[in-house]
Parts: sequence; C-alpha cells; structure tokens
Amino acid sequence: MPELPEPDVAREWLATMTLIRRFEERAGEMYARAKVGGFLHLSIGEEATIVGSARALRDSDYLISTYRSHGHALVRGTPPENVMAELFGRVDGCSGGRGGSMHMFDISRRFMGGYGIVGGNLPIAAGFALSSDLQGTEDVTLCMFGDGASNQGTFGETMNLAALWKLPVVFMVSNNQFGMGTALERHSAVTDLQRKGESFGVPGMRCDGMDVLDTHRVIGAALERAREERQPVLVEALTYRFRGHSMADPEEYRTKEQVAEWRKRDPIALFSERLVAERVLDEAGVAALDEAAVARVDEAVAFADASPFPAPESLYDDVYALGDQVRGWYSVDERTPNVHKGEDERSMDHGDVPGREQYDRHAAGAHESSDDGDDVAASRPADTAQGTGAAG
Amino acid sequence: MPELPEPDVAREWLATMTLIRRFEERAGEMYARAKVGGFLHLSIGEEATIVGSARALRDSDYLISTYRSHGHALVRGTPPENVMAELFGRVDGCSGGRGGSMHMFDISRRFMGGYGIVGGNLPIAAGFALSSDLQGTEDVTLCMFGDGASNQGTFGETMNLAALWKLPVVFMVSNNQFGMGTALERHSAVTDLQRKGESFGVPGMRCDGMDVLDTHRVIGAALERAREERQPVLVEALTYRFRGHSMADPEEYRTKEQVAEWRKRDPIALFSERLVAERVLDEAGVAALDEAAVARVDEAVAFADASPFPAPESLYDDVYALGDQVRGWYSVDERTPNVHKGEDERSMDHGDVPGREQYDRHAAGAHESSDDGDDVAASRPADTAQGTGAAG
Amino acid sequence: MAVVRYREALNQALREEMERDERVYLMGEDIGVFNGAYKVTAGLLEQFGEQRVRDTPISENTIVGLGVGSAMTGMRPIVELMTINFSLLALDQIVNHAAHIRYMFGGQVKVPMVIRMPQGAGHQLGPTHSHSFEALFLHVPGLLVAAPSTAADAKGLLKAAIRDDNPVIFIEHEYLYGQRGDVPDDGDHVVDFGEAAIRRAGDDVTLVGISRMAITAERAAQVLADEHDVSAEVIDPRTLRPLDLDTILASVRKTNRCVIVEEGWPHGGVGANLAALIQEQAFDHLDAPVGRVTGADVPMPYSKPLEQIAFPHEPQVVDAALATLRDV
Amino acid sequence: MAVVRYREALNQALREEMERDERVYLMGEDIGVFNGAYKVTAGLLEQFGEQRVRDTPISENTIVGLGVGSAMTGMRPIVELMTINFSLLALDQIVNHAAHIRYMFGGQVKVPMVIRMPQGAGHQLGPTHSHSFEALFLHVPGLLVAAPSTAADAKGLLKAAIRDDNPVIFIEHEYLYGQRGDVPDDGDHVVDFGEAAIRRAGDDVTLVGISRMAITAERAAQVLADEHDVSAEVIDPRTLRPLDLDTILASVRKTNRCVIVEEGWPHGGVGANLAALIQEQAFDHLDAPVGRVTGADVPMPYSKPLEQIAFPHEPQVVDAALATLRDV
Ligand SMILES: Cc1ncc(C[n+]2csc(CCOP(=O)(O)OP(=O)(O)O)c2C)c(N)n1
Ligand SMILES: Cc1ncc(C[n+]2csc(CCOP(=O)(O)OP(=O)(O)O)c2C)c(N)n1
Ligand SMILES: [Mg+2]
Ligand SMILES: [Mg+2]
Repeated sequence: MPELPEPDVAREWLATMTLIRRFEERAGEMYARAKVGGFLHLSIGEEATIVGSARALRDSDYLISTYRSHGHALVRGTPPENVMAELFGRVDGCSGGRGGSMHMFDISRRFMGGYGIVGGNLPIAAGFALSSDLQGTEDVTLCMFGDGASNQGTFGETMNLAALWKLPVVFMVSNNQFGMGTALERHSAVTDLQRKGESFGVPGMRCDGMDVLDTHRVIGAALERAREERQPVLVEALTYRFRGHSMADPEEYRTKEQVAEWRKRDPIALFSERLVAERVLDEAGVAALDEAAVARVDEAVAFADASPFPAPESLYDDVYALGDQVRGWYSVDERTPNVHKGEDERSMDHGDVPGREQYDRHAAGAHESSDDGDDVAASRPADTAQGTGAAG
Repeated sequence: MPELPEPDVAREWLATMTLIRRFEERAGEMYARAKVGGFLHLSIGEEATIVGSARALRDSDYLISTYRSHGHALVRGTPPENVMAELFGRVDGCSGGRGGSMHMFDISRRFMGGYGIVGGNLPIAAGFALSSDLQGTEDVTLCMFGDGASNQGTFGETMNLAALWKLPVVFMVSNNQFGMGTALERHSAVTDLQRKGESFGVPGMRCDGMDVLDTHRVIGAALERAREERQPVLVEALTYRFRGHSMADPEEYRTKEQVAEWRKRDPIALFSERLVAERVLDEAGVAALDEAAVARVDEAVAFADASPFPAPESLYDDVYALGDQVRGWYSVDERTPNVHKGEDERSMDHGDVPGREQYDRHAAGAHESSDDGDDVAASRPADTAQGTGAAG
Repeated sequence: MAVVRYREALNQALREEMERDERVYLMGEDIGVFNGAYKVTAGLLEQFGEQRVRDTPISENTIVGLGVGSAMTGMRPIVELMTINFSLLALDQIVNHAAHIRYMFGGQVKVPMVIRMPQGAGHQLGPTHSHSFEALFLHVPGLLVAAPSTAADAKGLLKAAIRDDNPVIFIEHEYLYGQRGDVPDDGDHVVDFGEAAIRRAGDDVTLVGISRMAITAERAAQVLADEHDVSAEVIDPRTLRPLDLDTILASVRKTNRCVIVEEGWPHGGVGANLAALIQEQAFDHLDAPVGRVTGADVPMPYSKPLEQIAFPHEPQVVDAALATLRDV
Repeated sequence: MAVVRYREALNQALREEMERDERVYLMGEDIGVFNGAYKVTAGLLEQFGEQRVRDTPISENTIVGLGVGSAMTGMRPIVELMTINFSLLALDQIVNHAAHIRYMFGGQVKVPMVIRMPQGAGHQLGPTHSHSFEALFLHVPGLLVAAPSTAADAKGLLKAAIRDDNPVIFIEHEYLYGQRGDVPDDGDHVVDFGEAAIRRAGDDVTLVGISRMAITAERAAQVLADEHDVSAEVIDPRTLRPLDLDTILASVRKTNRCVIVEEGWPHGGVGANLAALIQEQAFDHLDAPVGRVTGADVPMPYSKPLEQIAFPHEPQVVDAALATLRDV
C-alpha cells in the first residue's frame, strides 16, 4: 500500500476528486434540464486517474485529454465557473463557448484540450513533446486516452514515433473496460493494455486507477523516465465509469451487478476512508470538503447562468489568426453566399445580423416545436427510451 | 538447412525466380527506353520471398501485394505477356492498362492486386479473409507488405482486427531494410519486425528471405496455423533489394559495400548452387532455365509492343458497374463540363473523341517538346542526376 | 403505407435486405450490443447473430478497408461509420480503394458495398462533430452518393444501394432520424438513384434542398406562399451521384430562378456544383443568378444560438428566394 | 532576378526561412537523407541537421498531428507529404485539428504550420497517385490554400505561408518542379495570399487557370491570339483561400466571358466554385455561361494516351473559349 503524501497534499487531492465528482453530477443535472447541449461524457468513477496523474505533473508540463475532460480542466486549476460556462455555451466558457463539453481548453494552465476524435489527440501530444525537445525544456507531456482509442491507427503510429524520436511523453490509457458499449475483450485482441506499446518500443506500466496513491506513484515514475531518460512510457490505469458512456446511454451492455461491484471501489470513498483511518481528516472534515465542493459548483452554475452567450457578431472570430495573409475573415471569404455574405457580416457590428431572430430565440431559451426547436428534444436522454436519442 | 522439395518442384522454383529476375531486368530496360512510364519498383534480390511464399499457397488462397508486385503476378501464373503489356499501358495488360506497374491484378488466379498506397492493402487483405470465414471456405489470405508499411496506422488496426476476429490471414513483411531511402532503424523503433504484431495478439515468425526453402517452410507453417487454428501470423522475411527503390533512385542512403555484401547472398545464385550441389540440376541445366526465362521475356516484350493502347472510347469504361442505378457512365455524370461532356462521350463511338489528337500523338509515341511531351522527360531516371527526377 | 420514423425505415431496409440476401452483412462501431449510436441497427444483432452484425473496434479506415476486401470477394458489406465526421479517417480507403479499384484493375472486380453514416448540425456537437460532407463525396468518380430526406426515401434508397454493385456513400441526417413519414409496405420498395423528387410544384422560383435542407426548403416554400404570394417549386435531388439534373433544369426553365439550400460550407459545396451546372445548361433561362443558402464558412460552434445562425433556416431561404425575384 | 527551377525556388524559400527563424523546421518522409522524393528539400539536412530536418516513418496522419501539436506550442513546422494523394490519410488531422483548433478553443492558440505536397497527373502514376485536390481543401474554413504555378510564386507564396500564423495547404505540382522561371533575388520576396496574377491581358474572354493549368491557359491564349484572333485575359488566382475574386470579376466585367481550367474532377471542383461565384457576382455582365475545362470524371488511367485525354490541354481550352464566343 503506497504511503500517503503530506496531510495538506492528501486533503487537496481528496478535495479535488470531490470537486470533480460534484461538478460532474451537477453537469448531468444541467444536461437533463437542457442547460447543456451536445454530448456529455462524465468521469464519475474515474476521479483517481485524473487527480493521481495530474498531481504528478509540474506546472509547465502539458496535459492533454479526450472528450471526457471536465475533470482534467478542473484538476489543472481552470475555475469550475469557466468549465460550467463552457458547458452552458457561454462567452466565459474556457473555450469561449465554441467547443462545449468535448473541447475544453486552458492554455494558461497548459491544459491542452479535450478532443472529440477518438485517437486524434495522440499525435498532437507527441507534437507537444517534440516542441519541448526542440526548445530544450524539461517539460513532459501527459496524454490521456481510452481503451477504445488504443485500436485507432494513430495509436501505433504515435507509439512508434515517440519511441523512435525519444520524445518526453507519457501515454496514459484510462482503461474503463468499455469503448462506448463495447467491452474491452470485444474490441481489443490484447486486453493487457500496458503491453500494447511494446511492439513499438514503448514500455508499459500499470496502476490501480481506483487508487489515487497508486496512480500518482506509477505516473510519477513514468514521468520521471520520460523527463530524465527521454523514454516514452505507456501507463494503463484500470478503472471503471460508474455512469453511462454519455448521457444518452441505456447501458444495456453491462449488468447492474458489475456496476455495483465496481462502485464498491469508489476512488473517493476509498481515499477518504484511508484519510480518516490515518487521521488526516475526520468524518466532519470529509463532510466539510464535500460541502465546499458543492458550494463551489453552485457558484459555478450561477456564474455560468449569468454569463452571456457569445455575441452573434463573434461567429467568424478566430476562424483565422489575422495577419499579413488574412486581414479580416471577409478577406478570406469575401463573397460567400447568401446567408453569410461578407458584406452582411461586415455590417454585423451595426446590429444587422443575419439570423438575428433565430439567435435571439435560442439565446432566450425558447424552444418552440419549430424546425430547430426539435433539435433539443432529439438529443435529450429522456428521448432515448423512445428510440429517438443519440449517444456519442 | 531445410530439405529440398521434389526435383521437379525445386526446378520450377528456380525457373520462376529466374523468370522474375529476367522480367524485372527487362522491365528496367524498357523503362529507360520510355516504353514504360510512371514509377517502376523492381523486386530484384527479393525473388525468394516471392516464390518461397507463394508456392506454399493453394490455388484458391488469396495473394495480395504492394506496388512492388510484378513478381507476385508472375508467380501466380499470370503470363509475362500480360504483365509486360500492363507496364506498356496496353489493352492486354493484366489490369487493362489502367493500373500500370503499381496496380497489377489477376482475379482468375486470385492474385488480388498491387496497391499504390503504403499500408492500404492490409485492411483489404483482412477483408478477403473475412469473406473466407463468412463463406465457410478453407482459403487463407497471404498479404505482403514492406518494413516501411509497418509504421502505417492500418498496420496496428488490421493486426488487432485480424487477431480479434481470428481471421485466416498471414501477414508477410518483406523487410528489405529500407522504406525508400530511410533505413529500418531510422523509421521503426522496433527493428525486430516479427515482434511488431505481438501487442495486437498476432504472433511472429521469421524466415531468411534470401533462402527460398526457409521462406517456404516458415510461410507454410504460418499458413497452416491460419488455416487450421484461425490464428493470424506475422512473418518477417529478412531480405534486400539489389536495385534502387524505384528507377529514379540515386541510392545515396546506402553504401556500395553494403549492396555488394548482400549481393553475395543472391537468392537465385544460392538456390541454383544448392541444386547443382545436390545434383538436381547441372550447370547446363541452370543455363537452360535462364535462357528459357530470357526467351519468355523476349516474347512478353514482343507481345506487349504489339498490343494496342486501350481505345480512347474506353476512357469511361468500368468507372461503375452498370446496373439498375447506373445504366451508362453518362447516367451518373450527364453533363460534366466541357472536355468531358456527356453528350460528347456518347458520340465517342462514332469516333468523335475529345482530345483524339493528343491520344493519337501519344499512342504513336511521338514526344515532342510540347506541354505534355515534357512529362516523359521529367520522370526519366536519367534526369534525376540533373535534379529534375522523381522517385516514389 | 405505414407511418414510421426515418430511423425505423432504415432499420427495415437493413432487415429486409439481410433476409433477402445472405451475402449482406453489417460492420460498425457499437452497431450490435449497443444497438447503434443512433439505434438504426436496433434488434439486428438479435435477429442475425454476431457473424452478420459485427461490432468493430474504433478503426474507421480499416473497417472500410475490410469492407472493400470482402466486397471484392463475394460479400455485400454495409459499413456504418458512427458519424460522417469520422469518415475523414477512412477517406483513403473510400477514395483510393473503394472508388477506384474497379477501374484501376480493368473491371475485373466490383466493390458492392454501402457506407452509411449520419451527418449534420443542430445538436450542439461542436466543431469536430457537426460536419456535412456531401460535397466531399460527390466529387469522387466511382462512388454513388445518396442523401435521403424522408423516411420513404431512406428506406427505398438504402435498399437500392444495398442491391447495387457499386460502392455507395449513404448520408443520413442526425436530425431526421426522429422524423416520421409514410413508407410503402412493399418489401420491394426501391427508390432508384438519379431520380429527383419534386416535393412541391411551383412557378416562380425553384428551391433545391439537400439532405435535411429539403425539409427546410419545403417550409420556406410554405412561407413564400403564405406571406409573399410566391409560388416555389421544391426539388430534393435525393442522390448527388448520379444526379438528376434534368428534373432541376426543367424546373429552372419554367421558373427562371433557382436557390440551392445546403447545410455544408459554401466554398466548393453542393450548391456551387449545382449552380455551375445550372448556369451552364440553362443560361438563357435564368432571370437572376442562381442563389445559394449554405452553412456559415466556420467550424461549427457549440453554443446554441451561435450554432443556430451558422446553418440555414427558413427565413434565410425565403430571403434568398425573394432576392432572385428582386434581381429581375 | 535569377532563372531557377520551381523546385529550386521552393528550396530557396525553405532555406531562407529556416535561416531567418529558428522555430521553423521540416518533417516528412524521405526529406532528409534521400533529399526528398522530388528533391525539393535537397541539401537542407546537411545545412540544418537532423533536429530541424526530420525524416519520418510512413505515418501521414500522425506526422501532420505532430505538426499541429508543435505549432500549438511555439514551433513553426513545415510538413511535407510526399504527394497529395497521401493527404487522404491525414485528412482528420488537417480538417478536425489543424483547421479547427483555433476556432474551437476560442482563439487561445494558433496553428502556424505549412503542409506542402505536390499533385497532378501526366506522369502515368495511375489512379492512386495522380490526384488534384485543390477543391477538397478550399472547402475547409480555417485553412489557407495556395497553388503556385511559377517559380517566383512558388518561392514568394511559400515564404508568405511560412511566416503566416495559420495552417496553410501548399499545393505544388509534379510537372512544374522542372520548369524554370525568373525569381527575384530579394530575401524578402514574399507574395501575399489573396492576390491573383494577371498573366496576360486581353479583352474577349477571361481564362482562369488553376495550378499547372495556369500554364496551359496561357498557351491556349497564345493559340487563341495566333489562330483565332481572340484576345484572352489569363488569370492565375495563385491562392484559393483567400481568393482574389475581385480581380477575376473585374476581368469578367470587361470580357463578359469566362472559362476556368483545372486538372481535377469536374463535380464539385474549383471551377464549379468559381463559376458559382462569378455568376452570382457578375450575372449581368456574362454574355455566355461560365465555361469549365476539367479533368475527366474518372480515376486517372495509367496508359499514356488514355491519361493524356483525361486531363486538359490547350486544344480543349481553346474550344471552350471559342464556345463562349459562339454562345453569344
Ligand atoms: C474517430 C472516432 N470514432 C468514433 C467516435 C465515437 N466515439 C466517441 S467515444 C467512443 C468510445 C471511446 O472509448 P474509449 O477510448 O475507451 O474512451 P472512454 O469513452 O471509455 O473514455 C466512440 C466510439 C469518435 N468520437 N471518434
Ligand atoms: C501512404 C503512402 N505514403 C507514402 C508513399 C510513397 N512511398 C512509396 S513506397 C515507399 C516506401 C515503402 O517502404 P516499404 O514498406 O519498406 O516497402 P519497399 O518499397 O521497401 O518494398 C513510400 C514512402 C505511398 N506510396 N503511400
Ligand atoms: Mg473506455
Ligand atoms: Mg522496405
């Protein structure tokens, strides 16, 4: 059994895991209330993989994740307010409301993003590591991905390149034993995932992803190897997601018993029991941490709700970095057709926004059963039961 | 040292290796004389990998290769006439002149093609094996690829799927130690290529790719496992190409000494020496085989040269399989723009071919220094020295 | 006739064709045990078993390639890509292999396969998950491309696609899955490719709507009639390869005005292709430039009101139609 | 001014920009030891060493992704894809990542990278190796797209691309590599994106040539002048994103006729996009439909004479130009 860190540190880990849990629960509620759209993938059950690994990083190290990344933003210090605002699609969201749940980002904390394409983040992670190398820094990149992603072509390609070029990167596969509804042994011929980099020269390690201490220890060792020896490492964290893949998941592919069994190893419960047992905290202390987390999430919701939607005038902002070759978006696309004709956009500043009516209607949250009103309903989990939902 | 097969069989193997060698040499000459266009990748030095493996196949097994596949067509029995005609771009080519050197095909002999995209043939090979499985046959697929291709995303994806679904397929990596000008250890972190499938549940074997007997033995065993146990296998054949990657390759990436060293292990010389030593053939017999090969290649050249170019009217043939949804190519593309307007094509039968003049000029082999005449020069190897060539 | 959802119509087509032809089988991510991300394949694993309803790993390029290989050797695979967004990963197998193999091997083989996938914006899925890629696929010779907008067409075109000997890109729409429509009961309800549907007859302007936008165009036509006394003819091409240009041209020769409505990006979109063809073939009949209403030239933003102004709705179509009348 | 080949002009641009900015580095298959499949990177490994001139494994999607990641973190990668044909394998990283990352992360990062690759037919490389994909890339917001046809533009546009902060798709042409042209000696010879070049002035018809077809259009213009007494204005847009539509429109408003020449497939091609824009913006100035001369709607056949009739040459351009005059 790995030793506890300093009491302050241990408490902070528990607090952060708890914050992530409470945040995710609330995000799910907000989704059910249609405050949040799109797909929503929660990390409930996987908090130890997030906190244990990220707390082994230096501030200047890069962390990159997948579409299941609210926790990764939070663990790096992105305020819950901005993460929740992103889910609400508001201008104060950590991606300006542009990315949503799957595409969180916070450059100021080197949280290098959530990515919606399974396996798409692996080459990018190697690219960060290559930058560190070329720039002569000691920074390491920690790249999260799922068991399902290990079947994607980018996996083999990236392992090979990272090993060949000795890039300072740790690949961490959160093996929650399912890629959506497909169980590990039904999607991967080799289920001992730590071995999946060996053929490409990337050695493997494994940690107990339900144990924040073990995760921290193993990832710490892997980061050390990557930093000192320039040896990329693949770490498998065995874990389990307590909730569905996304909100629209009837979970017919696994038994209630299996879920219940794993819930017994709830990483937050396990860690707080240990802290209580070793007297780092008492029961009241645990409860206080939890209350603080809930309060923080309350604030986040209030903040998000008060944050405005991005202005319609901002639709074309940041498609391009402006400079010598692109001086305004309309210099790229001067005469796009009707709805989005350059001339119109240029007059957007004067309030003449094409589709202003739609914008206002949706900004006001009015979802009549019109053409686009339907959309909201169609992606609601409740609808899944009627066979009209979607999961991604 | 593996035992020799029956004398007849041994002689046929030598004869086929020799035929491939002579064919390739002549193809190179024809390329230099601009009878052959495009890229030309020769297998000289790799004949044992071709004959040793293919002779372990049943007739109903599928063989699939890469852009370096003249030998694979020949070993399966495609007449050299049709392979050469393909290189000449003639109507009697085994792909009707449509594919060229990189895209040979002969469905009647289950030679399932040359493929120009590195790694592109791996999933297709698994698809053949899946058909065998679904159709309940005993056929196995043998899939050739190069060391460089093992870094392509399709490699890992296909290994995993083949192992997961227990497909009857043998993957054979002809490790000629270079992907174009990049040496194995500069492109692959793991250079023990037989191990490269392990992470995906595909066991590896290795053979001496300069030894037709060893290749035959190992591939035979691998095919057996695939056929009987439905266990895909990865076989590494260590080999070497004596010539450049393609005709336009100054070979600056390796030393003359290294080439000379490997030439000492010429698979044809080694095998004929053995046959002579074991009295399966005498020197005169070897010479006779060689003469027969040369004569056969002469015939192939004469045949190819006499074969007409595909008629201009055939330009749109076989873009689609005609049937209920496509009744003629113009039913798909009724009014493509000017040069290739449906109306014009429909009148092609009446000799009114757009671009007939160009066609005739090129069919006649007249390459003035016009717009398109230049092209020929630009892809000639001779030009490479002047820095205008291309290699692919 | 029965009223069924678009999703169920597709499910019926799959089921019926699998019953009809043993060579037909399905592959895709989460199509079996999970019943499909959008439930189009619901119940098929149960009926046809694991051999014919195959859950795959997340390996888009390779599962398409497996389909190509098995189509070349006597099977008739239907590959589901969970959404069209992931087809970018499979584009090499689609273009260089599925589309070109028959031609490049001199007609010795055919590649009878269907690649099904939904597309579209409106569900707040953000930049990586909201693409519309009709334009990308219609570009490629060797492919057939369908984009049904009604339940009846979804079923009839999918059956035609499965029975055809060419690789077919079958583009469904996430929004349409839940929409209901009349579908003929006939087990041989097949809708031929290359036959546009006239959704509404009219005299003043031709509206061509692609995929979901055929519905938007129809609603816009209603507004044009109700509020502007304009009679719009609405055409749904249904397939983009082959394209029934004749029906569109006949309409334009009557109305002398045309607006194309699509969800995808404007530059090099379906509308650009159609506009180019229409002005080529009916130049003298046009009283105004062919108009286009398209998605905005931006990656699709997540935020709901922003997303809603980034793809077309009725008001923009109405405006564009009226503009062709003003331009006279 | 010095006369250099297109290939050397590119080489100079790479060399000069690498000398100018330490953050610029190259990655690609066989660009180092082998000096590049088309020798564009010749000598650069020697001068800049293995860190900045990186031979990669054959992993197109991943090397583009590495470029994206390192561009996000302060470097300025130039990725060579050996040919555009292989870009299909990298399309996910190009579209969903390089092009969209800035927008989807709310402008917090930029992705300053160049993806260079040659395209084109004419060398008998057959169906998988002869693509022209300008149309595919110009479709995508977030990308810039250049397709230079002269040595001077090759150098000037590549320098602009390297200095720019956006992901740039830089399309070279296999045929053009060997062509010579005058190139300014100026180390700051930069050609701005979004400025078309008028290659030849004329009054009767506007010819727009894309990539190599700009050369073909110029030759056709000569034939039109010599043999048909027709004065053609020839425009090379040079970049397709941003597009200098103004220059094209000004010309069309003068000549009242236009023909677009491209090597790629007709449906959904560059010509379709331009034709749609031109008829939208200059409808009243057109005396004939905007004409297009394109590659044939087939995978590119290997056989030389067949290949030669499958992409445009001067006679077809001349015919198309004359047709716009006849149509009056
Ligand atoms: C390329 C691609 N294919 C498919 C999807 C749809 N999809 C989203 S998540 C997912 C499952 C991924 O499983 P895993 O990698 O194990 O991560 P987990 O969701 O379990 O965290 C799939 C198939 C996608 N987003 N991208
Ligand atoms: C996807 C793709 N990338 C790049 C190329 C260009 N190319 C052709 S052959 C080759 C080297 C392949 O090496 P290897 O797999 O070892 O096979 P070998 O040529 O040695 O037989 C390359 C890079 C290609 N044809 N396809
Ligand atoms: Mg998982
Ligand atoms: Mg090799």
